Amino acid sequence: MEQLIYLDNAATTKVNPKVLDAMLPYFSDKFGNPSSVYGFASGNKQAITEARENVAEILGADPSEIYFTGGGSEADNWALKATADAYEKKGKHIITTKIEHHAILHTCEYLESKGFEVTYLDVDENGVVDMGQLRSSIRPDTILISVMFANNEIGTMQPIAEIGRLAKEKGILFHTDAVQAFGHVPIKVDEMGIDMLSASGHKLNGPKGVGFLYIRKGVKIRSFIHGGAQERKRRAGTENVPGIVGLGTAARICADTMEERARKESELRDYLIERVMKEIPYTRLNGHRTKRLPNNANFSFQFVEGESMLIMLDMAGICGSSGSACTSGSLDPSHVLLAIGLPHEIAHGSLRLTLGDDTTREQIDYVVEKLKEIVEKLRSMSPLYED
Amino acid sequence: MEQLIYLDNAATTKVNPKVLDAMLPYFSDKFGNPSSVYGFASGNKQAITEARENVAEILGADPSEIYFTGGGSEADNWALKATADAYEKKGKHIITTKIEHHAILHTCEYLESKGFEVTYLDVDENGVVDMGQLRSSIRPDTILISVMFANNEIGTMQPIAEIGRLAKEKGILFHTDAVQAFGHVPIKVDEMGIDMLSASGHKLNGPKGVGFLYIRKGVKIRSFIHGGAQERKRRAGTENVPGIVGLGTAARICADTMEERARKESELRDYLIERVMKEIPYTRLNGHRTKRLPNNANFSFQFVEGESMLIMLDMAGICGSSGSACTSGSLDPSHVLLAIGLPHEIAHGSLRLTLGDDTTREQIDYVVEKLKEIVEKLRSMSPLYED
Amino acid sequence: MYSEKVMDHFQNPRNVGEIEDASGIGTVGNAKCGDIMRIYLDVDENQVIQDVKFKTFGCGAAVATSSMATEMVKGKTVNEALTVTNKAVMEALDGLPPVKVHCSLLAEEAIHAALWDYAEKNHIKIEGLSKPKSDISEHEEEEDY
Amino acid sequence: MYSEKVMDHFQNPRNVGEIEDASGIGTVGNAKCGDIMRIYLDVDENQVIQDVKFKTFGCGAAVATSSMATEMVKGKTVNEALTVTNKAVMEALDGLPPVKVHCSLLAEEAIHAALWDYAEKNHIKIEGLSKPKSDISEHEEEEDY
Ligand SMILES: Cc1ncc(COP(=O)(O)O)c(C=O)c1O
Ligand SMILES: Cc1ncc(COP(=O)(O)O)c(C=O)c1O
Ligand code: FES
Ligand code: FES
Repeated sequence: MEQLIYLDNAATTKVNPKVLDAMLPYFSDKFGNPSSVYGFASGNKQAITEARENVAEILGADPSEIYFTGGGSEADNWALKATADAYEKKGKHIITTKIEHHAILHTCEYLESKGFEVTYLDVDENGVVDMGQLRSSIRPDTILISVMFANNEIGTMQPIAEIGRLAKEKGILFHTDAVQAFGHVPIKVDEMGIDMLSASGHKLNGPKGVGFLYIRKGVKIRSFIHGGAQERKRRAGTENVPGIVGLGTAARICADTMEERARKESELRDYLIERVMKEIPYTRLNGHRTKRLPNNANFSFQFVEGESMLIMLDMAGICGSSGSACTSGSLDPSHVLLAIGLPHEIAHGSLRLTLGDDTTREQIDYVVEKLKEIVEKLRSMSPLYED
Repeated sequence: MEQLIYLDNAATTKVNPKVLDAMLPYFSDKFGNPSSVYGFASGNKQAITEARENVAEILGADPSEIYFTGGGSEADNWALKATADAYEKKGKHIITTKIEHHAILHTCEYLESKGFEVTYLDVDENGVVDMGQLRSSIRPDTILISVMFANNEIGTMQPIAEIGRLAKEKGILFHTDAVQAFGHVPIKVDEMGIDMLSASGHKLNGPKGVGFLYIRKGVKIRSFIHGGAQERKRRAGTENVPGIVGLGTAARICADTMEERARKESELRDYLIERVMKEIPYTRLNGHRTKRLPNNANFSFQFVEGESMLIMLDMAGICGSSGSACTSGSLDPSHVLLAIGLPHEIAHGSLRLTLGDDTTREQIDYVVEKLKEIVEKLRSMSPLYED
Repeated sequence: MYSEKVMDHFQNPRNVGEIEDASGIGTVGNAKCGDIMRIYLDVDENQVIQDVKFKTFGCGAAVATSSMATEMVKGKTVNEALTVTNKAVMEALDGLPPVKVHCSLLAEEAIHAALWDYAEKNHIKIEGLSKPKSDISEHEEEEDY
Repeated sequence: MYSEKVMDHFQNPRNVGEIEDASGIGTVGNAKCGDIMRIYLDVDENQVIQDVKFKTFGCGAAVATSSMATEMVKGKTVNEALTVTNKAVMEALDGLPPVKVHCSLLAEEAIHAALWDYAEKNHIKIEGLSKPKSDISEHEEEEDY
């Protein structure tokens, strides 16, 4: 079999070897607890400070506004639950969208069970949030708007600055789940009016199990994990030094290479989209044609089921993923694809290919050829397809 | 300066090089998301399964009862908050002790702010929980008893099996924070009647930022971090594969070497205790003389302040820690030392030395000599000391 | 995730296709996941299933269980065919992951639907066969581990 | 955590000790952390501080600020000694971490207490000096970062 072609960078990414190099000393050599008094551990505290500065600088934030967490899901849970806790006297209404990641949606359901009301905004056929509906959903008791920066399935980017402006105008906090966007597209918290922002290390060639929540100074924030005095007493737990160093290094590298990377990836992505749309009939591109993450392509092939397609791609050495239900342990078809209006059976035949900075044109060519064969084979087995 | 003598293994430990070796492939080579369909990621799912089995076996638990988390604090928060959530219909009373780690105590305070009532049990001068008081504190609305397995400051181990029996008899859930004990002393959840147990990777020569919560089958459990379907849908977030593999490997190594290690460490610890008690006057051993963690020694040197002592030890190449307030960002003296009845100024002059499996008798000899000098020097500067 | 047998039947599915003028055709959809399966039966005058074909819009497990189920009913009488339960098919495939158990129901139900169609067309009654639902749904939430 | 100057004064504290028959002695405790400092002054007839000694039960910052503060008041008149504030001592030490600011108050207050004692014994009034509290406490919660 050919070399592995990894086109699932939205699921997770390879740790950049430079990032791993930066992490390595902190496992078995400089392993001290950053809270310790002795000199042996003070370098570790310093390493965390540097990582925090790296991350803050990219966002145009102050280092004291960055709180490291155990990942993107924790950051999302924290942002929503702590805001609910701190502002419930003001109101119990939250606005989000139908296409958020489950870390947001399931947290909202939890908050609903605790007496909060949540408005789930619709999106148009491209996955863009309806600003008019957002505006008219705002109530006097609305305490939080949470809209993701870019969608993890279809890559669509939201009009974040516009939402930020509206939120500010109305005096409502604005959180964005930027797990897919941070490190890949420019984000400036001040210009965009973002009050809280979640990100995760493993989506930007950093390590798994570490992320952060940006919290603007002045936002009332409660702890989510209570205990020790780490992270300005806001997030307890011995710091994951290698993880934090890895995240900081990855963020720095991503910021330095962002422009060039985005240009290269979006060019290859466009090439992939063009070929697939032209050469495979009954195919739909999901997500916005231009306002999408540079590395994201998402197709629906009519009459074809997603998991079967993934397994056949796997046999051809290609890693992709699907909006298909079967893949995630849940059996419901992707809520994102349903929200952009796809019927069940088409949502079920979706394929997400997300490029990395090492993806080549040759790989794309190979993938397109294989995809053509696979879609044809599955269609010939499909009771829905008559040719 | 001499080679560093690291005697702060209760704060954190060095990642065992074998553990790091086991982790390394999962950063940049086998980096796939374990939830993915393709073969490239299936090994990662398998690696997590093995880590889960390793951990479960040591506890005599079923692998399906182990839920990986982002650390010990998260596990503690989860255990308490989720139990409160799931059982509040039954009652809103929780029993814990005055000497728990802040991850428990601050979580209890949070629950108190939400309308729960918490009884904080006293301990005797050795730090052992008062079983009579525990028995008499139980009420019809008591839903949870949370007592740590071994204390992180003074090393005292609690009568866990006895507490487990009582909890079972009364039909109350029993959680134990075993962050300091897991991997160091034998723990069997069934024999000891433990329903939930927290542990953290970095206390057993595993990595930071990963831990687990054991939850007995049948215990109603709510999610703490909502989102994806990881960890049997109970703990969302892309799995920290290297971290989990590291924790599993560390647990396995610790289990295999436990007996020999404990024998060696407690021998050295006893040697240290004997020499210090004999050679430095006005000194108190904190914690139970025998029912203590094999690697823990904790002294109070009258008339001496802890931080000054730590800095001088540091200058002599020795890493230790103190019950002293100043070291943790908080200024209150250690709640544990106060709970065992020490007056403020004595609690303030405490030193914790926690051995590792690489600690030698030569190191202990050197430490005792240095300690004598340092205590003498500080006493000569102390307004409390008249000789 | 899948056993070797499942992968074999998925990669080289047996009996894919259609039968013209089939004795019985059954199409069922899985309400839960939206997948669809159609089975064509060619039954002779002795009620023996001479040929069987399928078309499936479904996951890997759906394709493999279709393939295996058609293999298992071929040559059986319509009554014997009822013994080809989803359990039997799963066993023949060396098992399926827990989340995939419902997929095997699709195959069982599609065969039942095709048998029902055959029975109706021929005005006979097959002992133990009840009118198929057009949408099958799961018996219980499977736990995903 | 500490500057080089702090570490120097901690490792080699100046003026440790006691003065027999001191002109003034001040002892203060920090209510927050329980640490204690005692200052001995030897003041001549021109109200010039000829000698000063200290004893401290306290953290590294407490020892270093004691040492620096005694250096700074030595040779000054009792009035000039009031300019040796905790801020001035911290500056002279190239700063202290935020959690350690309260420790420098201990030195300031101990000097004030010793001056007060001297003034009482000699029935004089030092302009700008008010009766010291025996326990000083922090002005505000410092944030730990
Ligand atoms: C007894 C105890 N519980 C909980 C914790 C918290 O663990 P972690 O720092 O890994 O979150 C610790 C150590 O810091 C501990 O010693
Ligand atoms: C948009 C989005 N939010 C949140 C998450 C959760 O991040 P993590 O898996 O690191 O907890 C993910 C990825 O899994 C994501 O794509
Ligand atoms: S048939 Fe739908 S998930 Fe398998
Ligand atoms: S003097 Fe008490 S902490 Fe510094």
